Amino acid sequence: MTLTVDTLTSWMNNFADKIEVNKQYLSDLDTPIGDGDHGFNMSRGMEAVREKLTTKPVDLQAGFKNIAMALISTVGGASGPLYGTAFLEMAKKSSSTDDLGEVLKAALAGIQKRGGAKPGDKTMVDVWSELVPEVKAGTLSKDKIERAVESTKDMVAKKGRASYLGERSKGHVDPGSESSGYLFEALLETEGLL
Amino acid sequence: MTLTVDTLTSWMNNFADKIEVNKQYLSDLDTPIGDGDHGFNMSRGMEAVREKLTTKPVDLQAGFKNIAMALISTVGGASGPLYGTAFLEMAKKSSSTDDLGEVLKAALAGIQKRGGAKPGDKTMVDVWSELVPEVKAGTLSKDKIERAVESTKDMVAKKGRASYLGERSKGHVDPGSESSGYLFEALLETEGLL
Amino acid sequence: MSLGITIVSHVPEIAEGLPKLLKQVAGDVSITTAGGTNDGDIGTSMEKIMQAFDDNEADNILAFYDLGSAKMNLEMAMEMSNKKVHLYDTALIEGAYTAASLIQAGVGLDEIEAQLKPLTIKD
Amino acid sequence: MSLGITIVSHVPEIAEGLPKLLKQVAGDVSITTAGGTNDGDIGTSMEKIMQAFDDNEADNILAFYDLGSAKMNLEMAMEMSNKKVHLYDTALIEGAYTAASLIQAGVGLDEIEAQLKPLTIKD
Ligand SMILES: Nc1ncnc2c1ncn2[C@@H]1O[C@H](COP(=O)(O)OP(=O)(O)O)[C@@H](O)[C@H]1O
Ligand SMILES: Nc1ncnc2c1ncn2[C@@H]1O[C@H](COP(=O)(O)OP(=O)(O)O)[C@@H](O)[C@H]1O
Ligand SMILES: [Mg+2]
Ligand SMILES: [Mg+2]
Ligand SMILES: [Mg+2]
Ligand SMILES: [Mg+2]
Repeated sequence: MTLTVDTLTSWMNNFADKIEVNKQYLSDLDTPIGDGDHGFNMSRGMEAVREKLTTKPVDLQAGFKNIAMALISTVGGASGPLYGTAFLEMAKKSSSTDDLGEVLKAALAGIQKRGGAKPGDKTMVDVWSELVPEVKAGTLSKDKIERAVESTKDMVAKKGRASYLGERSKGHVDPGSESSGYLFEALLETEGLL
Repeated sequence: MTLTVDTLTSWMNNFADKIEVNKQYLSDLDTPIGDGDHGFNMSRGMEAVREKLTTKPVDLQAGFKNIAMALISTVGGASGPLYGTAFLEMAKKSSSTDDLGEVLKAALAGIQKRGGAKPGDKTMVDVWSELVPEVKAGTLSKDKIERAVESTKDMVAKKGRASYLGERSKGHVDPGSESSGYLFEALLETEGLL
Repeated sequence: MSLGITIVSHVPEIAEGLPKLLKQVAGDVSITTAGGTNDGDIGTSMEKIMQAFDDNEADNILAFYDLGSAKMNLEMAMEMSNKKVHLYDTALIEGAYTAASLIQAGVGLDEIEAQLKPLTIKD
Repeated sequence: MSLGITIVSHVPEIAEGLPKLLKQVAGDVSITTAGGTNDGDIGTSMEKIMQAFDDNEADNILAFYDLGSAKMNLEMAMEMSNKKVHLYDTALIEGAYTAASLIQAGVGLDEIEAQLKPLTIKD
């Protein structure tokens, strides 16, 4: 369970692959309850991250910060400042610890500070708040990730574009929760990270 | 006291002259409590009216209607639909009476319907509501017109752009009240109309 | 009953730009606009508004405006038009965005109006 | 203390057009804008917002935005900027117009904020 520049880079490249493969699906999820661009936004962002990481960062903090800046500059939608803030907070936290659970906890706090969403608001916060404790406890699993993402389906959106639809936002998985699910899957799959 | 196509035309040409001479002054009044265009708006409108009336209207109703349409198409600002509605209502009323007081009463009702302003809101309604009864009573005078216009100076605007300034709208004469004052002055000066 | 949107702004650029925001979430909703005076200056035009009503493919139009004098021209146009037009005193951008999202989702007029109510800020 | 305005919109045209409405009543107020993403698409850009703060001649900036994700980029930019920025959850056009009118008339920040309060419609 060691967070290093190398494991971080593998994690991000795996995440970028998943985004690339699923970008149409993510945008399709965003169509009935949003503006249909989440996959394209994330793909643009993660390609920039991948490109950035071809130059090896000097340390973990620099790595997280470069990822954050790449996302902030290129994503365009709400997920840009949200993921961007998550990685900025991870950068800050990684100066004092390499405990992944602690670092992810800081990321979640950053997402909540940035977007003001609480668990149950049908946003990526639902996935993060469910899964960060699992990482800390060493109990993260593919099944738990899937359930966390699926749980957003029956929620009524209180934040983001989907919130304009009120009750009509029910019955659709939240796209940002799905992409966050990929981030946790990629983490689970990254050799030597957990 | 007869309202005819000829007296209407003289009245309007006199009004257009006054607007032309005072257009800079009217726009200056509109500068501290508005967007500084009232004189230019009214001048554009009254030039279109003057032009329209070079072709003699078939009857009084057609005359009023032509004036209304010229103002609606060319003024651009709030005063366009307001004066436009006033003249449209005068057109309607003139089919059943040639009593100027009755016709002006219908105009005032139209302005109030269109803009929703009440007396005291620091709009042209203050001048119209003060002076229409004077016309009806045959007691209109230059002095009364001046006082009606001046009365808007200490009012706090409740309608129109000046209302955004709240208390700060005090201390300035309302530009639409000033232009309405010219309309009543022109009426007073029109030979054979009162 | 089909629902469409008409935007009335004093500024031609706002009237042209706002539909781009709405179309992102409401690709199938008919959105027409009237921006600026007949000369293209800052202001509104009853004729342009009538044209925007006519050009709208819907039989029921939800209309939104920026400043009070736009409302006056809107109401004149409504009196002269045969279309059924519903006028809202909401924030222009935010009200139109809300309405567009809901129309696209197939929500009915009553429910849309309930959602627009908290966005009402003019009179 | 000088007061200026920064407009943040998802749509470049709205960001370009709105100042024309404000300048009519606030010719002396510094108004800067950030519209669209870095690529000029629909969205917002933290970099463009930082630039709009920098370009503003005032030392206190009143900032207005259209949709929630613009607010997130605004808040990030505020954290990274040295300028004193006040962010309002009001209707974009109507709030900015009100603020512009009042700044031009020499009204102070407290009084402006009191007048903006009833126009608050987001969170
Ligand atoms: N206020 C918020 N707090 C947390 N997450 C949010 C918030 N607003 C939006 N999101 C997340 O962002 C996702 C949408 O991202 P994206 O489509 O890229 O942005 P946009 O909505 O600007 O097009 C949503 O599915 C949701 O998970
Ligand atoms: N709601 C209203 N009811 C009555 N009169 C109004 C209203 N709004 C504005 N006015 C009048 O219109 C005048 C401003 O006209 P003008 O400057 O031509 O229009 P704009 O404000 O659109 O630039 C004001 O001085 C006032 O007399
Ligand atoms: Mg989206
Ligand atoms: Mg988007
Ligand atoms: Mg004016
Ligand atoms: Mg004007």
